[in-house]
Amino acid sequence: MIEKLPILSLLIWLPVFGALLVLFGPGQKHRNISQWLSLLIAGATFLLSAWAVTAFDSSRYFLQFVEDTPWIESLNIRYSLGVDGFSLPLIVLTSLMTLIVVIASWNNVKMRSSHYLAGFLIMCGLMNGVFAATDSILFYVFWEAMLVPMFLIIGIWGGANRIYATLKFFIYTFFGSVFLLIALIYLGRQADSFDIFAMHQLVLPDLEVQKLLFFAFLISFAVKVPMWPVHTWLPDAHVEAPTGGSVILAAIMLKMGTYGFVRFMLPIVPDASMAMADVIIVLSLIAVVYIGFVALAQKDMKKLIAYSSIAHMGFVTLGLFISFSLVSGKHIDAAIMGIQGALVQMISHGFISGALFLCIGVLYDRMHSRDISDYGGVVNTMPKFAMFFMLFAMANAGLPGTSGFVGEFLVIIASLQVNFWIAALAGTTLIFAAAYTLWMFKRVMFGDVANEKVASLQDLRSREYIVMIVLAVMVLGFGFYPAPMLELMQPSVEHLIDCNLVSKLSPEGMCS
Amino acid sequence: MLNQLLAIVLLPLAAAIVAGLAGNLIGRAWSHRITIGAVAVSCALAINIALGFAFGGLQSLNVTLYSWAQLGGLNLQVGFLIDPLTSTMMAVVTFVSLMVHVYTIGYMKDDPGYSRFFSYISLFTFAMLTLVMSNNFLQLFFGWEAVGLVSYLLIGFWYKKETAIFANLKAFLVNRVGDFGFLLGIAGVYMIFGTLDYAPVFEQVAKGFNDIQIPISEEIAWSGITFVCICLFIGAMGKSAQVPLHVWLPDSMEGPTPISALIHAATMVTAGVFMVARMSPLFELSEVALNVVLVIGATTALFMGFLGVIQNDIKRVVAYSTLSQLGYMVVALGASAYSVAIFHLVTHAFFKALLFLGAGAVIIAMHHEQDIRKMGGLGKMMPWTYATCLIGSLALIGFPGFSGFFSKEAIILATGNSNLAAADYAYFAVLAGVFFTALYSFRMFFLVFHTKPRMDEHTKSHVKESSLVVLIPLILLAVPSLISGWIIAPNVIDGSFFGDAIYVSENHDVLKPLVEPYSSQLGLTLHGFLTLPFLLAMGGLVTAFVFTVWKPEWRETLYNRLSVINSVLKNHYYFDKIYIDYISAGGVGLGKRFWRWIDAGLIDGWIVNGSAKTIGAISGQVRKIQSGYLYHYVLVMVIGLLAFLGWMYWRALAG
Amino acid sequence: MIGLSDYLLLSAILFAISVAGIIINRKNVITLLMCIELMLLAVNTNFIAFAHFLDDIAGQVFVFFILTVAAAEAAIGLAIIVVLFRNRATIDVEQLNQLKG
Amino acid sequence: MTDSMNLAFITSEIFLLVAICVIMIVDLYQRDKERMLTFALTQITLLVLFIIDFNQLSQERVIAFSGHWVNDHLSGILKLSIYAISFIALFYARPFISHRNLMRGEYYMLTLFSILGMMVMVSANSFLTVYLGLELLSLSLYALVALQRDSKLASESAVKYFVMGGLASGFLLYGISLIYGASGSLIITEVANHYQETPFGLIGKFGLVFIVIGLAFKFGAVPFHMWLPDIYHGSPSSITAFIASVPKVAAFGMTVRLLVEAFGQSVSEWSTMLLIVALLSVAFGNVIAVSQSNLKRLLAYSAIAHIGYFLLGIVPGTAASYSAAMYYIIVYALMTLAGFGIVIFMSSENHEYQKITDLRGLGRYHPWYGLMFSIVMVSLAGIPPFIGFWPKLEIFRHLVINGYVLEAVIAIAFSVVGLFYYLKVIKEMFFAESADSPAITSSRSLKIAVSVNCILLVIFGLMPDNIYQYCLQAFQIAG
Repeated sequence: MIEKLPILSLLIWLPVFGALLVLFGPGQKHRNISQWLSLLIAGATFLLSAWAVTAFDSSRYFLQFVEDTPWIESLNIRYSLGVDGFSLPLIVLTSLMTLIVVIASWNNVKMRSSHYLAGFLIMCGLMNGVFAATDSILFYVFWEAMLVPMFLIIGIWGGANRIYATLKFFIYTFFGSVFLLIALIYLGRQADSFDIFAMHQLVLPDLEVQKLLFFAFLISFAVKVPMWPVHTWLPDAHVEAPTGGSVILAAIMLKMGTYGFVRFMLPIVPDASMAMADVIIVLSLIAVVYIGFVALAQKDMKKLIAYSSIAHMGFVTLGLFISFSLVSGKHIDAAIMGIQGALVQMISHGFISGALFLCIGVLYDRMHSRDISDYGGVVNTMPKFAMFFMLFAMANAGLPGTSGFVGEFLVIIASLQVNFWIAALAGTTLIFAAAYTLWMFKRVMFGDVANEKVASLQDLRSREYIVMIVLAVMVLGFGFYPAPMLELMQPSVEHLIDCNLVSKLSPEGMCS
Repeated sequence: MLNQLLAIVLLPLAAAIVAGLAGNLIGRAWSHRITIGAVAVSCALAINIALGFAFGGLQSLNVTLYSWAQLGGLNLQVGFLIDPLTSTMMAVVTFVSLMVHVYTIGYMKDDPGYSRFFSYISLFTFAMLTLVMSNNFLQLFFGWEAVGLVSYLLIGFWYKKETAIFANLKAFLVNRVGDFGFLLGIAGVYMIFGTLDYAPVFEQVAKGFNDIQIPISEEIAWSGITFVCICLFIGAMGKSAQVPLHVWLPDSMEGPTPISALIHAATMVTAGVFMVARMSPLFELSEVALNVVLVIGATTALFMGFLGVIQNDIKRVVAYSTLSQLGYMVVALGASAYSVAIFHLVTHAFFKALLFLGAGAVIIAMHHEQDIRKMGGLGKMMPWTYATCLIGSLALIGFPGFSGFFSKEAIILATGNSNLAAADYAYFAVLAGVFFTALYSFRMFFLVFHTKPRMDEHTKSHVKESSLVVLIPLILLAVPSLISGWIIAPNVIDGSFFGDAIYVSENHDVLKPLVEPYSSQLGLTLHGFLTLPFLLAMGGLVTAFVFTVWKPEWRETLYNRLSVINSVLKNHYYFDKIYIDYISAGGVGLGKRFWRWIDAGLIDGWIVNGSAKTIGAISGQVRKIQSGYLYHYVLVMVIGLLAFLGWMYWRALAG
Repeated sequence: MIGLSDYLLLSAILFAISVAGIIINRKNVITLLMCIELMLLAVNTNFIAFAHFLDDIAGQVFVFFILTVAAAEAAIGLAIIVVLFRNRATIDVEQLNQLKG
Repeated sequence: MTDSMNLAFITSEIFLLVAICVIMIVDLYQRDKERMLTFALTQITLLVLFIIDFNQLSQERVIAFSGHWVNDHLSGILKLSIYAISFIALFYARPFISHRNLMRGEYYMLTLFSILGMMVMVSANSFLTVYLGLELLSLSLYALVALQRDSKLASESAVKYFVMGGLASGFLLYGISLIYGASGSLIITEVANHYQETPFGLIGKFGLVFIVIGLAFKFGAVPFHMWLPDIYHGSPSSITAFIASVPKVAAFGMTVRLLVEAFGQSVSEWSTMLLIVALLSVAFGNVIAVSQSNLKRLLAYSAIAHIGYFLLGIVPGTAASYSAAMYYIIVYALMTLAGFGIVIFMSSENHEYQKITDLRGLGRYHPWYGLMFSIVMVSLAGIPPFIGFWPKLEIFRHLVINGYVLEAVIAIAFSVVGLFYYLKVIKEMFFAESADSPAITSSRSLKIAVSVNCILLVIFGLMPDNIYQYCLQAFQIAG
């Protein structure tokens, strides 16, 4: 019977309608009710997604749990959902992180907590929608709609400079996505259908047209990733957002950009992407090196982690775009390596950056400061917390045995097959990531107790424990045994390489 | 067999987890019982395996535990490769680790982080074992970084000490620089051989393969194998603290002494040496790489020896001697006398651990006073420590008959036989090194144990021989420092022990001439009294005696004579200054500028907020058109009207 | 013989005058009303001229409608001006700039 | 032409006229200050009209009264939307006017008269009928604006509206006269036929210019927009809400009649003018709105911008694009009605809170209405899944399809500017700290009306198809 369930629709609408329940239900007055309610909903969503993984047939590349009903006949827009190896892990990640955020903000958000939780539940649904949608306009609808709750979350529960940050966030990303809309309209016209996979089959004989589409995609997705030089919204948004906001932002929203690359850019305009691959590679390397330097100079913990996120996302774009020259050089294994590395990096960065923002949140709840200089010797008063923080810091530095290592390792190894300098510059992340993360860790955690505020710190509470342990298990688990995740993605990656990276300039050589 | 191996690796890990997470529950006593028990078991098993290889004719085996990742045709696995080389390392690691565990009971007696410490060193044992037992580069890299992590944790064990937490960050970062090269090396291996497992790689090497060119720029292209070897060796330079990546090792002495003995003398720092020996088939293919190895090793061996002479902190003296000895091992590698390098690694593990633990014992006795100028005359007060340290020092300077003698002699001879370009320089370096080794080690020895006591009365009255848990490890380490050479030497030199675990190409076989003399240890020992190295060592010893015991006041005059050299040495050749003041500070400064100018200034200030401001300004101006006067409104309308009429008229005329 | 174009020219001139009147006059709103009436007259001239030269009746009928509507418009206009005067005690066009920006 | 005089074709108009007279008389004999009965009758009239026209919707296109009158899907659907939107608008108006002694019969009379005018406009098939409908609408609107006798602003805006409106209808008439002269007929279909055979002469071209300008004025497109902000700002909010929403729909009908049906064969003659006007409106409207602090003025400038987008829909000159434009204008009317609903909502008994800063703390103290109003703003900004997005999508789609890609990009880029000031409003409602709760209306009916209106925006946003289907039918396109 459970096989009959429209699992993806449930993953989208259960949290959304649940959120309405939290918003206008009994919870409005009594915090406890709303908290338990949202915990229930988030938990159910996560279980659903977990079940979806078990039911997912990872031996096939094509879409599963497909739902397809007409939505807007007059525009030929369909409500069509489906997941493959690319999107399913991200959906699970989304549901899990939402659950974690709900737990982490337990009794933690004093002001209007029911609205806060509802906001995150709505986000969860919409983000699942982004990953599940296989109709491009449906995708766009979720993609845009998702901005609104985040806008409100940052704006209402954010820090001192929140209004500037949240306006910047919204307008920056909106500016990016309007070009996406034009591109989708054009493609929809060409394909007589807004179905993404129909677009994959499209023959685009004119390279110039492909390049225009490429740039339209690039602007919208690069802002989300974010890639240098359109990254400047991220540090502000992260710094001002409440803990939960930063977590979702870093863990999932950034992934949408790279997901867009995989879902739209690579398959639809492969020739333009190939022609432009060098540009993206250079931008990615700038993200690694330049942002590495910038992160070193940060005095604000959240800003530092935000910048490190940019650097780590650089590996995703790098891994995706080296695949072209590898495929043309017949290094198929290396190409798979690069793309797999990029995908793993997306997931693991979700866990790690989320965990780090939660750690900073733990400190912020107690000290109400994000300045590194206000801290020092926290390990003396919070040894258990220090253990987790150390683990995640090391994961951020890409230590083997943590999930942070897997993606970077694969991408670097693949990139040497392309060019020595790409590998060398990408490899500097070993030094940079360790430098900025551990230097921050040293200044915050080690040393003698800096001031009496630090001296009075309390160690982790039980709910914080739960969150930390879950994330630690994820980080270590995928560090020591990434094979399952890779197997989940393998068929889709191979299909991407076999069919979608082939030239779309002429009909021959296209396969379905 | 596999179960034994798993037990060897996982028992320490389990113990570490228990002691680390449940340390407060089970209490101090249980945390050290558990960890020691675990390490003892794995030590016994490891030695058993080693003996099996030595005498039982055990066959080397290569097992896969599980598949870490499957990428297209590439299968990244986790597994064990057990052969004589591995088993040697396993035995040494577990044995020294066990000694240190026991010793720690006494040394850390009243430290609040007692069980945490035990958890760390057990964890280290686990990491080191995964490193040496690995059968593929991935796992090797894992162990490589894991030991780095533990060393980071342990150097910063006293996290309140500003110097300690500076030292551990420094250690980690310098190691990361090495790992950067190491990772590129691994990538290169994949590029050439298309796999990351040892077996197929060595297979291809054995039956010949086509080397690829790695293009660096339009015209330059490097031979793939040389690239790989050099990159891997960069990693080794980081771990084994070779110049110029040696700067972290002296600072790492901020950690507790047992750590210095275990990690920064006996095991972790020798990982690089082990790795190169393990990769001998690759290195044999690249003369260039071997020359690089020789030069780096020789430089380290000699110049770090100089620094040993002027140190006054007892642990730093030993640390610099460690650096110098590592240099010796690397020289041996460069001369493709890999087995000798491992041989010296083993003996050095024993006597250097011994020296460190002895130094630790002294430090406890002196109430954590580490300055040798404030010691002296301890010989009578702590005879056991005195005896064991003497054995250690003699082994260190390679006094004939002691374990160090056999290994070091072999290194010197091998280097002499080598016909690589850099061999002569290396040969000179190692010879000169012998003199300085003797000099600094006995300078320390005399200043600590002989000469008149210089500590204050209070301390003096309390100095007494250390407790049993401290002494037993000293003695147990002293024994192999004495005799291990006699046992191991012949089978190592004639290659019967390592067998095909180490590959040496014909034209690099520098050990063949040594086989004959090494066949009789006694003869070699007696002959050892007549060789140049022995004279040099004695010279060093005598010099030390003169400047410490006989005429201490000469030291001052000498310092003043050599003030220039002295200042250079005092600043450790300015390495730290360059790294800290220029490179790292410069990096942070650069980051600040990037951030201020490009991120905040250009992108945010001008482009993002700038455009917003511009629109706001335009809007503020344009709204003034809406003056509120009817006739202006009408005027605008009429202008629009006329414009359109004119346009229409023009079009009508045009077409 | 006066041709169609002359009538058109005339109405164009009338039209221009009325528009100019609206723009130039800064004082009295009543004048604006008159200008609008004038504009309608210009239109009427057009219609009648065309109707005559096309000899088609519809144009002339249209003119009647315009005249009627103009009357109604004038009535409402004057009423509005009365309201304005009651509120502001002035009907100067220059004073009407409270709403702007 | 036998059924040419068949009154059946103007049932609804006749009914409305009768109803107006009845209501007028009934109103005379009312003591009730709240004019409950008048209100009820008015709304019932609208409902009845809705039913009548809904039943006639299916019938074929007929031209009656010797070609001066046409009934087709377009007129039917436009009328229906006019009734519906006016219905909501009157609900908004009620509490507002009752506090400002505007609660008089005239209010409803004039509203109904203007509705009658609009009905005539949308089903006019000759320049004469268009003109009559337009004047009937305009005159009643002038009067409505001036209805608040004791308000300086209202009277000023009335005068401005009157003068500019008169001027504009003068332009329109002048154009009509020229076209009449050039084509020799007042009947739109005949004009169309005439221009099918013979090309445009200079007189015809000039006439076209005047007509386009007259229409542009009605919509308030740059540079003929100057009246719009002042009128929206000055007139009583309830009337602004009416003026801003319903006549736009009627004006669309008029545009179709005048441009599409009369000059449909020669799109190229006028589409360029519309394109220029449209892009100017998009640019100016959005940019100037950024620096507005008064909510009504802000909505006025946003109206200019939206008109720009709407006109971009007419530019391509294909039936599909017209239906997109129609979709846009109807949806826009619904949204802007909700927008001014906010202003009415925020105005208490004696005082009107029009500054954006007056909204402070709304999200804090009245989260539900905060949510509702942010829905309105986001919908106006065109963020999916709210309804404002779909017509935009359609407009841009048709631009791209017909090769106006660059124009589409420019327009959409300015919509980013637009986003900024809509978000500014949300910012005031939710983010800005405020000590005390802002004053909001006490009337339940208004609260319900606002909520319903806003929820409609969401529902139609999730199910945009049904409205759009009607718009497609209006131009005989199968959905």
